[in-house]
Amino acid sequence: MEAFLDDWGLTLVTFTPLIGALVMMAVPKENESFHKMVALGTTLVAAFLGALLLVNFDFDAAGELQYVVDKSWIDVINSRYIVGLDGISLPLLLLSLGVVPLCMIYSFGHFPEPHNPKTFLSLILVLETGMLGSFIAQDLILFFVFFEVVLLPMFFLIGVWGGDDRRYASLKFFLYTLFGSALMLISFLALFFLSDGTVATEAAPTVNTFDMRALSTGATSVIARGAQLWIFGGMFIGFGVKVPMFPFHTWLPDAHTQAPTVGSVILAAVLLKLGTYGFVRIAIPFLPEAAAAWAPVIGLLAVIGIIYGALGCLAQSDMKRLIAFSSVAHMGFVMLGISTLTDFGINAAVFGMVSHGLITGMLFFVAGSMKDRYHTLDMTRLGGLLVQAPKMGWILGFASMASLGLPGLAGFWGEFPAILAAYNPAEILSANVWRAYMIVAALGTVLAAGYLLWMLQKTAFGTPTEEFEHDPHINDVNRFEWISWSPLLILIVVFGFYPNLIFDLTDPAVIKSLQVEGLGGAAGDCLSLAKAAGEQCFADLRDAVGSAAGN
Amino acid sequence: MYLVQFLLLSSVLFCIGVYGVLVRRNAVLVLMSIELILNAVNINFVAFGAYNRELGAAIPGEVFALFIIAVAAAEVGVGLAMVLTIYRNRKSIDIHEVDLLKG
Amino acid sequence: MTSLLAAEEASAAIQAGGFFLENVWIIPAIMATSFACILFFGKRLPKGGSEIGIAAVLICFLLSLVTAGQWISEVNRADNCVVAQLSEDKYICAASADGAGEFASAVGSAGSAVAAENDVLVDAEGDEGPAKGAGLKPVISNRTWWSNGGINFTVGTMVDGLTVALLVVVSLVSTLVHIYSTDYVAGDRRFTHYFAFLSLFTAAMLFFVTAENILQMIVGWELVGVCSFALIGHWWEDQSNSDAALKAFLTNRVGDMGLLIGMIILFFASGETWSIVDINKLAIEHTTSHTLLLIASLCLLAAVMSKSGQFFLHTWLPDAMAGPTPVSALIHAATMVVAGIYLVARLYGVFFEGLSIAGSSLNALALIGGITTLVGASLAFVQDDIKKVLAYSTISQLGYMALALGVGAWTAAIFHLFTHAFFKALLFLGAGSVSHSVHSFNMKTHMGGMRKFMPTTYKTFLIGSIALAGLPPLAGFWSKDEILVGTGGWGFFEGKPHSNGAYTVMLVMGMLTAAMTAAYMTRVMYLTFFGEFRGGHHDDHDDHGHDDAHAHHGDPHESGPRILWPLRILAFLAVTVGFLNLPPGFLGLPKGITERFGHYVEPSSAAKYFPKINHADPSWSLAIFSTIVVSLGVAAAYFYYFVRVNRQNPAGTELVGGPTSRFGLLRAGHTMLKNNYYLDHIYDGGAPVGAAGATAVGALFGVAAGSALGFSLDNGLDQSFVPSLIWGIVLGGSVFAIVSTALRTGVGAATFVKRPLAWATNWTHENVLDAAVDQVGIRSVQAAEVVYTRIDQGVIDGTVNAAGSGSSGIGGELRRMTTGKVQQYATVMFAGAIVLAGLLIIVI
Amino acid sequence: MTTVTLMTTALGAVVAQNVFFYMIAAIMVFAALRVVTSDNIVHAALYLVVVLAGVAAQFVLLGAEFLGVTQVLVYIGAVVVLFLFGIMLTRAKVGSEANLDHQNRWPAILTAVMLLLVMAYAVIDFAGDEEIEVINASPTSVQEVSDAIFSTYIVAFEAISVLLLAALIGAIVVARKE
Repeated sequence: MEAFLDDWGLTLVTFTPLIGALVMMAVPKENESFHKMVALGTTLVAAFLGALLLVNFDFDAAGELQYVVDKSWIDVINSRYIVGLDGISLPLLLLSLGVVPLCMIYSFGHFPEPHNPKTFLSLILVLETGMLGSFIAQDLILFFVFFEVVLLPMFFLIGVWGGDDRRYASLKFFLYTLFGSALMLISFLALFFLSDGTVATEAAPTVNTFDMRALSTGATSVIARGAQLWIFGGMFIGFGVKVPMFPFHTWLPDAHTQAPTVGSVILAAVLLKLGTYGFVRIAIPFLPEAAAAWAPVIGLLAVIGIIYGALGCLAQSDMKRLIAFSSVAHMGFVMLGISTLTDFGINAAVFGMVSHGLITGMLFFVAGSMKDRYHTLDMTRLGGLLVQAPKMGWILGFASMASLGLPGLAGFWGEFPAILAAYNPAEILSANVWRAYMIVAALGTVLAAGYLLWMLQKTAFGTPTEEFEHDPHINDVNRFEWISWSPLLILIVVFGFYPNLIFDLTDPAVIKSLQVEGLGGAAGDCLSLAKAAGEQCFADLRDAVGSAAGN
Repeated sequence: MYLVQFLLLSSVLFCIGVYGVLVRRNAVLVLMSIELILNAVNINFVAFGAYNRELGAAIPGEVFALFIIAVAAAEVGVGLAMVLTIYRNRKSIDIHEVDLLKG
Repeated sequence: MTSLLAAEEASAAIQAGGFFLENVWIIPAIMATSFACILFFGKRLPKGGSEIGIAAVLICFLLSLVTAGQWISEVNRADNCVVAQLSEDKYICAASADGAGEFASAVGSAGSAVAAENDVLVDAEGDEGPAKGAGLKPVISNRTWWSNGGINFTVGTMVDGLTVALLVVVSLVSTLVHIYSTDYVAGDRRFTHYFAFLSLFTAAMLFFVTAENILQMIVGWELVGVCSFALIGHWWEDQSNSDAALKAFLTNRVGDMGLLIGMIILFFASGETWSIVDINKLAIEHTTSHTLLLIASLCLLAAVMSKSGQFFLHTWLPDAMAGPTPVSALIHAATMVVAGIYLVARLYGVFFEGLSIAGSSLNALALIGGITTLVGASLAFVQDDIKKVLAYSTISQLGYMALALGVGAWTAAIFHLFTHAFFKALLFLGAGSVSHSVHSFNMKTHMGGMRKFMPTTYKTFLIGSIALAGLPPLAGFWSKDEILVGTGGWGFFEGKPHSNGAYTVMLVMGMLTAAMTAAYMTRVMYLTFFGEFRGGHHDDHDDHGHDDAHAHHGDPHESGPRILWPLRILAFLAVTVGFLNLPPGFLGLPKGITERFGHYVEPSSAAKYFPKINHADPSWSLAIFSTIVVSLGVAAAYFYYFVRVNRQNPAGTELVGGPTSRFGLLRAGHTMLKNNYYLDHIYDGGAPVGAAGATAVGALFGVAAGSALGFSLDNGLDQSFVPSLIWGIVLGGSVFAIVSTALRTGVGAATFVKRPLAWATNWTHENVLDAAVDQVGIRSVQAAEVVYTRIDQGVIDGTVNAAGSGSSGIGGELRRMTTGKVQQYATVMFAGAIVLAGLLIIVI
Repeated sequence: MTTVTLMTTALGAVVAQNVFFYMIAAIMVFAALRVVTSDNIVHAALYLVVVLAGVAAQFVLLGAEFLGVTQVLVYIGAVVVLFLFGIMLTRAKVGSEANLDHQNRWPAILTAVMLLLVMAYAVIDFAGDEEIEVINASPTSVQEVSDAIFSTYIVAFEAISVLLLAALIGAIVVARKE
């Protein structure tokens, strides 16, 4: 069993949804209950496999890749089918595996127009494969393929099942992300050609390689500084669009506002994490030197995003749009954590990803359910949710509190350690700059309380407006909603009380990812030198590796 | 002979094909331009195959070229069928008038 | 080398222990469980869950008493302890030394064992027999909570005298409030939720006071805040109530910003530890950089200001009166607002060193406290709402506590917190009892002459008032007197300033406040209980609103037993708790009776986490003088209300043709007070007023903080005077600027929520960023289209016109971009591919 | 002696091959240009034949004789005929026509030229002086090709078969009158 899981576990878990989608394609769409059953069943099987992976995961070696499969795939370009799971991937993988079945269940109760469960559900299954694959891929081309697989189903989910302005939103989402991925692909190719796999300390069969294990252990240390900066820049835009970081975020409010509820939830819970995951897994471990050079920009954009997103929220009258803007702010905290280039900050970022996934997903669920009942999310027309649907009102309040970073709930552990980490960034960065960022980010927490409570007051408090006062459709949380929401609610509390559930997993992996060990020494150590010395350290490393490779 | 000769020829054909695709109004002519592009690709395949003959690449190069010819045939078949249908419905095969994608 | 130590100045500390001290987590856990049980099962129970809450809080109270008992016995053990040193920082109680003989045998048996084992020598020789006594280290028990960067951070509990005192206060007041509430909110539609949140509120506060590290304190701090949010906004159907709740939460959130930053600075300044003991220890040992301590304590001060309602972040506190009265009692007496004071007391090492409290004559904490106490007292004069008087009174008394902490009178501050909890809870619950009867909080329109209708309430309220006013021998007198003594200012007059410094200004402020407190409480007494009843014909239930499930009309009546018994208990305590900390040497009482509170609560400096504080000598002259001052305050108000107003019109509330109508200056002052020094206008007023006000007050505060620092630094404690001064000004100014900006953008008050900043951002989003993106698309296609569409003349017109249209047109523009022409798409696509390919070539 | 002869023969062959290559290439480029510029749709189809034939010749030059033959059979024999059918069925004029192109072809020309520049740069940069050894190697035999198709590439081959079948059915379905 364990041997089987070692070899096939990850592959199975990733492609199970795809198999489900194929099965569904073979059956005519009139047979709705069959489709629902297959879709839910498939995701549950995948989730079960995920649970098996979790149980068999060696927690003492969370820093190492586990369940590694390394098979030849596209030999011509040395791209291999490499998958693996470590402490950074595992929480995100489980998050995806958990959120999708909940979305399925939820959608059974609220099917968006124009109905058609067959296509809708199979698109979600394809989407799931893409998301899962992105988190386990250990080969850049494989990663890129999965990364792009995500795009198309989402495009259709928004473009077909979305709101009034769905075409604009979906096209914007699609083109924006595609633009980013194109630059990302160029960076990947540049990495392939410029790096030297033979100097890596791990898995280095050839000079040119897409193997992420090799690239994150020194294969890139031969690349000239200038080229590193360019490559990082490409990835920065590619991942930054997905995150989304401040100037690249404009697709997000539109996509979220127009997407069907389930789409919004998946978008918020998982898709945005692909961007930050890319930073944590690829951009920084591969190119620590360039990361150090880019970090002030990342940090600046992150704090701008925090404040900007918060202020954007305050100006909204549409609830869903408000929550979308709050995502910009929250991902700002995640990016701030990442920009410190310390294990502290990156751990915080990974926690922030998970907690943001849970909490914002929850908020979108509630917003979607409110839309189903009120047929509007215009906050000037809403009010008194607590009177008409008290349970939903309390859940909204709970999720808002979690979102504003209340200690004891999951949101705090993403937000606070990120601020904490900003006080003390990696030595190579200027502490003063990050301390300034820290103060601005702390201000962001105040604003977060402002807009979320304001939203709560507008929608949940007070008495119902005349328009909806006697509306019989406004009922409390129904069965589907309970089933799909309660796991999220429970997890928000559990992670809030005992954050070590995640920190314990991510910490070894993050520490390892920052200790980039090349031939001439640990590149990660260069990060813990002062600026000039650090840069010199990278240069020395490059020379050492270069001469060693020459021999 | 140099490899680059063939590659350049292929590039030229490819670009001409692209130009045709971009500029022709008649759908049949667009399909022809696509044929140019496909043939350019085929030249590449075979040239690279011949270049890497030592590595045993000649056979795969040709096999893929063959496959592409087959695919091209299929593409022309379906493409012309669509053109015919459009023509039947609209009495025109001017691509400029086919703008169902308009937002 | 072992040394035997005098009880007074123990220089060694032994580890305390005991089941309840080590397992104190049970207490908050019980309340948290109670919260969950009430939330999930409360509605199905016959009494709506209140029985769970009361049972839980009673158990907590009993456990707190047990814990306190255990702590006291540990202190006693330490007092009678002969200390043996095991290692550098580890001592044990080698023997209990109640008598020389016992001691000798102890040395012979236990001591020798230790001596043999650890190579220690017990020096048992001495002229006065063996010296004895030791400090006590707090009981800490913890386990891993989270790990990051390879470091494990713990969660756990820390128990010392301070914790125990707070445990008792919180659980006792909470118990009484629970019982009181069963009557007060009976029949409320959210009865169950109310009790659930009471439980959570208590749990959060208990968690906060038992916190082992500052991170836990942050957690508890915020949880307390959110519970108060839920309870203040209990009747959220009314916009004004939810506004008040939002204001409370947001104002606190502003302070929390300071808390986060301050705590983070402490964390790093102390070498990455959260532990309270370690942070204090490092601060006291001067291992931590003084500059960082200064900044951290100023940041934390901002948090204290918001949480404990210190001037100028106090404005949420009166608004928080929108909540049910028992909640107000809980907030003001035991939970929410004392959290700030507790924070300072807990991290006293940081504040003591950071603000250089010892040896100076002015510092930010004392100054803020002093200003607050005056501001609060002056504002209490002009309120018509009885609860608001009490709210401002709380602000004023909290100012007292902050002042006490600021001048180094730590025990006095905590003792005042302790006594104040009882009499302020008493006053609030009394006010609630009155309003329960007249269905209003307005003293001028609905009260008067209540003495006749509610004798028990009257008597207890009177006791509370006297205690608050600080007349001997009630509780308030003792604690207030200690604070006044602790300023050391009286000693200055006597020519012997005590060595914490001579805070003469603080003494004057405190004295003024004492007089004012006495006067406004006299006013409240008159307006509520004397004169003629002014209610009755009013039937409008204005702000009492929801309390009255069983609304009685007609004459007011005395409340039921579930309301009166808590009042009686609290009245008893308000009379007696003052005796817990009699000044040393009072009436020649033996040492075992005086200063018990301080002895058991104040940590020993030998435990190394508490600074060495010099205690001021009690002074009979000061006590007599302050009593005279208080009496004068009472007398003045008595003359005004009981004599002149009553003579003019028994049903009147103010003197017609009184001073405020005769003197313009007084009238202006009155108006200013009525408007809360215009602070609220600054926070949520219009832009020009707000900006000007924010700048002015920010500058004021900056200068005040800066000069305060200047004073304290002037005493040669720190060389980097100028940078610190600048830091002070910058921090003060920026804190205020941020505060006011955040409040103005954030506070739910309908006036200023979505104003300039947010709108500007949104405008930027839609018209700059979003538009830029759209424009890139539009322009690139336009370039192609200018050529392409010459055939279709119609399209060209549209494109040109569309360029400058507003945000609503953007969607349309992008739609125009999507012409549907396949070849246009293809052109753009190829162009993009070329660019990307070119880039790739260049990069590689 | 023999070696010298061999060498000269080889040299001559290389020269001849180059000459052929450039001649055919020139013809192909010219014909291809006419395909995309001709204003007579039937002429365009006929020019396409020239290009395709040129491609077949290049294949032969590269030693892929079987492929060259297939090219002629499939393309010239089938595809072009199909095109002509298409032209007739859509009743395009057989003579010249003014509106076959957009009037404004500059963006397209620009795109194509830029594309050519980028590709040419990349190609020259990559394979500036790599030679193809055609002389000493014998042309690939049909047997080798078929062996490869039916062993290594059998899956792809089957997929192509299915694709062709699907295209066949699809074409019928799409073009069928209701």
